[in-house]
Amino acid sequence: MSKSEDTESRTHDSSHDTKLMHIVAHTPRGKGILDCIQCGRCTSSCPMARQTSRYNPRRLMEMITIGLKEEVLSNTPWYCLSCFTCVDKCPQGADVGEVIFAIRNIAAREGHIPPGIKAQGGNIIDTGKISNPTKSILKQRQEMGLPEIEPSDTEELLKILRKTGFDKIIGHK
Amino acid sequence: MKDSKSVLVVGGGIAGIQASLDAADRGFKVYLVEKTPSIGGRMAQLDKTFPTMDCSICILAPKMAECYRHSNITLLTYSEVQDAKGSIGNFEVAVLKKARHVKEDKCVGCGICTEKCPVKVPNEFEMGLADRKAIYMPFPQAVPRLTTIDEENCLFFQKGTCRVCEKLCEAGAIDFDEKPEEIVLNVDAIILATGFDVFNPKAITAYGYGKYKNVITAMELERLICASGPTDGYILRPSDGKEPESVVFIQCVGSRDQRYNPYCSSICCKYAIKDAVLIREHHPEIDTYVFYIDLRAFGKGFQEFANRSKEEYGINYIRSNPGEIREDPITQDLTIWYEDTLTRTIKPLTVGLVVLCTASIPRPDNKKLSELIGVELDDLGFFRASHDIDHPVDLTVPGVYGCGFCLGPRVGDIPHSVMQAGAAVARMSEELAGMEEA
Amino acid sequence: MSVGYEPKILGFLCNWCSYAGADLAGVSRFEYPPNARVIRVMCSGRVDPVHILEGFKSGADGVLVTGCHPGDCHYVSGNFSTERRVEIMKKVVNKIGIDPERIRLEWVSASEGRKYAELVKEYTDSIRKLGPFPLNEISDLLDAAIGAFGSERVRWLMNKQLEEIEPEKAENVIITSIEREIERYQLFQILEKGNSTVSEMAKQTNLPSDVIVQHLIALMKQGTAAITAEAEHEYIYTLSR
Amino acid sequence: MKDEPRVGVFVCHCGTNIGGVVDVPEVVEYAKTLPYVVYADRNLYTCSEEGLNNIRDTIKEYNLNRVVVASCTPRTHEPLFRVACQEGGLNPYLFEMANIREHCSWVHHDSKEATEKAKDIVRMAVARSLWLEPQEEPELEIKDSSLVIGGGISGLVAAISLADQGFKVYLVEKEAELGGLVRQLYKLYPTLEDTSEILNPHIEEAKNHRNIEVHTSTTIKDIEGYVGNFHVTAIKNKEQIEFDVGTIIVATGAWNYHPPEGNFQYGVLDGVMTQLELEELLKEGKLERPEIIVMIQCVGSRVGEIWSYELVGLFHSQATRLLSKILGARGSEEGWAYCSKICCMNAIKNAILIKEQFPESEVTILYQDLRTYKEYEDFYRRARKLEVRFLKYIYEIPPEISEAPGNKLRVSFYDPFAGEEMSIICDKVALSTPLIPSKDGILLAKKLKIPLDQNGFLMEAHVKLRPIDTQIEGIFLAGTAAGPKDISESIVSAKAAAARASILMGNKVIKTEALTAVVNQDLCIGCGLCEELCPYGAHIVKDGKSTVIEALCKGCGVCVVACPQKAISAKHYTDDQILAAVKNAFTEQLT
Repeated sequence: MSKSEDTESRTHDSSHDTKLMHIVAHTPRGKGILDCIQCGRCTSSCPMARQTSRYNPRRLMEMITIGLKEEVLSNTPWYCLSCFTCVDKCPQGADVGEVIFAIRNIAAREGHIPPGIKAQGGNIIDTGKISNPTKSILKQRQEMGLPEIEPSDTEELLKILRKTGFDKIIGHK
Repeated sequence: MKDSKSVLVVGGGIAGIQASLDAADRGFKVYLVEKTPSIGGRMAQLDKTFPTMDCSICILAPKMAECYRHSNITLLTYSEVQDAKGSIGNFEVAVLKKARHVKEDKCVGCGICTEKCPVKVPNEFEMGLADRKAIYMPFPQAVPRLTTIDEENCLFFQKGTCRVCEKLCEAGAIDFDEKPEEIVLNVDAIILATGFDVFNPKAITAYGYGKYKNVITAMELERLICASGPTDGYILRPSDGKEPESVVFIQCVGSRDQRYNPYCSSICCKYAIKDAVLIREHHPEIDTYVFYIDLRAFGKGFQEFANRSKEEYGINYIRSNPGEIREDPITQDLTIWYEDTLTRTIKPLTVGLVVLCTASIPRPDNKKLSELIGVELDDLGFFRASHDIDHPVDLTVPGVYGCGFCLGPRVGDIPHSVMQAGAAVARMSEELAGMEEA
Repeated sequence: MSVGYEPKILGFLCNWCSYAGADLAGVSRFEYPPNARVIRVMCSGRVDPVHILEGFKSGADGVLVTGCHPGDCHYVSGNFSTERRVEIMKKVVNKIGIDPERIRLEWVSASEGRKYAELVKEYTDSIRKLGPFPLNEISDLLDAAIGAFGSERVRWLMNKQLEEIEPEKAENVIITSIEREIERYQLFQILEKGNSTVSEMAKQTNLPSDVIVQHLIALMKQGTAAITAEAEHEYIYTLSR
Repeated sequence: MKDEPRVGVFVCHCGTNIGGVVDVPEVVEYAKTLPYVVYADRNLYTCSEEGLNNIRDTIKEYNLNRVVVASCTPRTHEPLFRVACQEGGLNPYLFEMANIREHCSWVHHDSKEATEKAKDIVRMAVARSLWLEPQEEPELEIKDSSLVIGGGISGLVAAISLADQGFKVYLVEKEAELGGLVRQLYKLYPTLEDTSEILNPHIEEAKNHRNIEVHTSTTIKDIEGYVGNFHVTAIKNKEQIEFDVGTIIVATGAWNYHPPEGNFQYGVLDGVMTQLELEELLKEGKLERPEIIVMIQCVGSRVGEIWSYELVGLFHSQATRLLSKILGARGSEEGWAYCSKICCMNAIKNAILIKEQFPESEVTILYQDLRTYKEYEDFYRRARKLEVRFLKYIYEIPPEISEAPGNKLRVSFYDPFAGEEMSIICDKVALSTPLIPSKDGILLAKKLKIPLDQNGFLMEAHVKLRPIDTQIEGIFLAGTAAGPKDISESIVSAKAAAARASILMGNKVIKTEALTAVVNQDLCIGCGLCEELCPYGAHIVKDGKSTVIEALCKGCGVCVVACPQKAISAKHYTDDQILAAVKNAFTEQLT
């Protein structure tokens, strides 16, 4: 294999942050990063990785290790479905899914939340649901004679979200 | 040294054989205890040994015969250690000689009894890929060369009928009344060489061992490619007896795995390379793939062998630990989902036969022996050396030594087992000579 | 091919691998044709080309030499010596009218009982196709070859490592030299029976007279032959005693 | 034939194994017709007590001087029948076996054909037996002293083991100090003990052992003789010393490879050093603050050279090339094909030491394959927990080192796992270089006729089952002279070498091979072909004649076939004996 065959390759010099691995390792859910030996079992069994080449949990672990902070904190970690197949399969107990939560947390704190995810967060605050039925679905329900959807009781949830600063993290007004 | 010194060697694989021969040549009276009917151990089951491709049984059989003939060695096969007490210079060990129901001094090893015995049982030596009878010789080169009746399967012992072997044996060697016998040995030292077991990959359900017929272990493959094995050395799939178009080896099945065995078994990469080369030598039309994490071709000649396997034999090496294997219910071909970690591509590969390179694990017997003799086991279940670097073959009780795989994977190859055997004999000779002086 | 002809095979088996392989064929009860008679030697490297040729003289139609696989030799490198000798021999015997297939070298390990059985079967069939060894037709030549392969020069050539010469060239030199030695032995045998002339010798051996003269000059230089008389424009050669 | 042969033939039924197929009585009758056969009979089991007694008694009764047993394979039963012959007062080498079971009754089903073949086999055996001669297994005395060459950890351990067992040991070391390469190490993996804690007690013990004579600053000048009786000449501080020993242990160790100048900027940029040089800094406490350190594995090893195992054999013609490679290692571009096996653990060890001392340090290990075999996998894990960074590079794209601003170094490489090129700005780069053969090892091998492997390490008699023995009897290998090993493995091999040597010396005498080659001195012209061909160095040409050192000869017979003068014969496998069988293979030519 040579560099030229590899379409994804880019040159990094000072753009990597070698501290990233240590930072992630010291977060509550991120210590698995130190266990990874890049065997590829997680990606081999990841249902999402089979769907899109944009998401590769093993590569994400490597990117953390070499400190490609920008890419690590970009959209990539948000592809994870949190099915935890990777955690079940990892022979080293590197808890890949957990590490992904760790970097999502870091990303969120640094303001790297993709707009779609923010919108979902807003929905939870507003309605208690990640996503709300669209107008066409509501119309279909009506036609089928189904009852109207009752709004959820979000009072308790809102207390928690405010207390933890969730609304601020996602920039909810 | 006085010529009255004696040693008990537990385990008749290559390490135990070498320890016995070295000790016997050194003037010790040796009792070699082996729990199966024949000495030979794992090495007898191998087809070739890496990286020189020596035929395994060819180089082992002369040593086995030497053990049998050596005037200083008493072979106690089909025997197990029952009890042990005492200390260096004066161990008292009780050995149970199981009843094999065939008289050692009468049986000529002709094998007529095995032909006519009506009971078929999976053959352990052939890893269950062939059958043996209830009266059997474990393998053609077995030492001692005599048959054994396996009580658990013999019709006479189970149902009180048959006795065909007794009628046919012209040498009059069959003895249904034989009883187990306990022998008490007085020895100056003990050498443990219990070897290793093979991890059962059923635990890793995603690979489908036990469920898919064409997923086999490397030990099973070893019998498949052996010219004197159940398929006469032809690579035939268990599902349909046909030659597969491609064979995949998967490394680190149950080893380098925190849930099963955290250590590296040390031998799997090397034997996979060897087996892949053997397959390509016999069947150049079969594609071979080796899935690995780190290709551990360390040790004399191995890296060179790995290079050659790639360039001369065209073995495909893929750096990946595959996620799962699925069987096509019609063709019984197997599809492996994997990520090539060097090109970062995720794809399926469909092949005819998958070989799981399973971890080598401690034998359960170690626990019993450790309790009887008082030697410690390490966290993994292998015998603990009294010092990892300085006293690698001394166990934690003076006068007890270890060699071979029962000390853990160590360097995990035959030459190192042979060296450890010699080292154990040297340590024993040093310490006993020291006692004599004192 | 004569009706009901059964080929006779002579086998040389090394003690450590091939004889053990044949034993395993027995232990495994692999049936094979009863045409081979085998001789156990410690190493295939002990098999002398003369033994092989004497085998033909004693009635063998084919000679099978088996040893350990390369790298497995109990004596480190004995099988490499055998390989070289047999390779050269096959080329030489081909030139004197013996089908090289009548000499076969194979590697059989102690675990290859099946291979041994198959080999004997296959080789017996292969020799059966070739038919009986033409002992009567070439018995003089065979004797000359036995003499030549026992000679100082040939034994030296067959075994000395000629490092300075390229392997292929070296082999050509060796084979040609052995051929010459056989020719010389042919003449020697004729003279052993009695005095002779160049033309008589040419008639008996089918060799060109100039070649015969060259050999005679060489034999005279050695002191092996001498001119003792002259008859009808020709010299009469005699063996010096 | 020197004496008038009186042959007894015993044909075995082996129950029905032979008797069921071969017509045994017919074979017996046939045997009776053969010349010189004065007795022929059959047994149900010749190998039974009864059968063996029968042989013993018949020898006496019929005054037999040859015995032929027609039964099974000589590979398993010859020793047994030989003992029976001996008990009957016959030299065991006047016994011959005809294998009519494995080679006949078990592989042929047609009774008639099998019987004919059995007759032929018996005839061949009888024919051969007529030419047999009695043989003796000569005994050779073994001096109970040993020479250990090399005073590193392996030499020390081997010497102490032998000395503890009561043998006299001469320990020869060319340097002024004992300890060898290990002395340069700081700590040992995986226990991270100080090297001195392991090494110094061995040095002290060797120096003070009453059975060990330590000779430092001493080099071997010459070794003559053979197993049991080697005469050693050595030079100690310009003075010649001499002694006799029964066995030799070669523990000449290995060298650490130094990359040629400029390779990975070694010797060009400050801060680029070998792993061993980094360890020396650690040992001397010269690493004073947290630093960024990059370690590069496989520098000078695993170089893509391919070689074939079929070439394994006699490599003396290559010794010169290997020597120039080693001596030129400090200035040549060549590296080594093999994996040096210890470098991964060694790098991890140093990484752990650095991280434990300065947790703020950044340590990155660039590897091709991480070979932390056996329980060392745990050691690898331990380093990862200490936040040592492990990154892979691929062979085709080796890391590049350049200067970076502020007296720093830049290591640029391609990370295939991420598919990214990247670079690390660091303070130091440590190059993990392999153990390579030592010059002393190669020169000694030439002197002792021990073959070298393709890389220049000393070759074992058999790489699998005789990893300590050499092809030369009485000479054994310990430690890294035979190839890279870590300390624990070296200790195992040194103990094993001591065991093998102690067997010879403990027995005081060895029986040597009876079936050796013999040179007829009248015919030999001293051409030296036998000396050239013999894999065991058993032929020595002196004063224009070759002689066989029986202690070394294994009786393969390769020299017999080669000898241009036909001056060599092989005991028990003479031309007469083989040709007798050849001539009787198909027709009777017994006289």
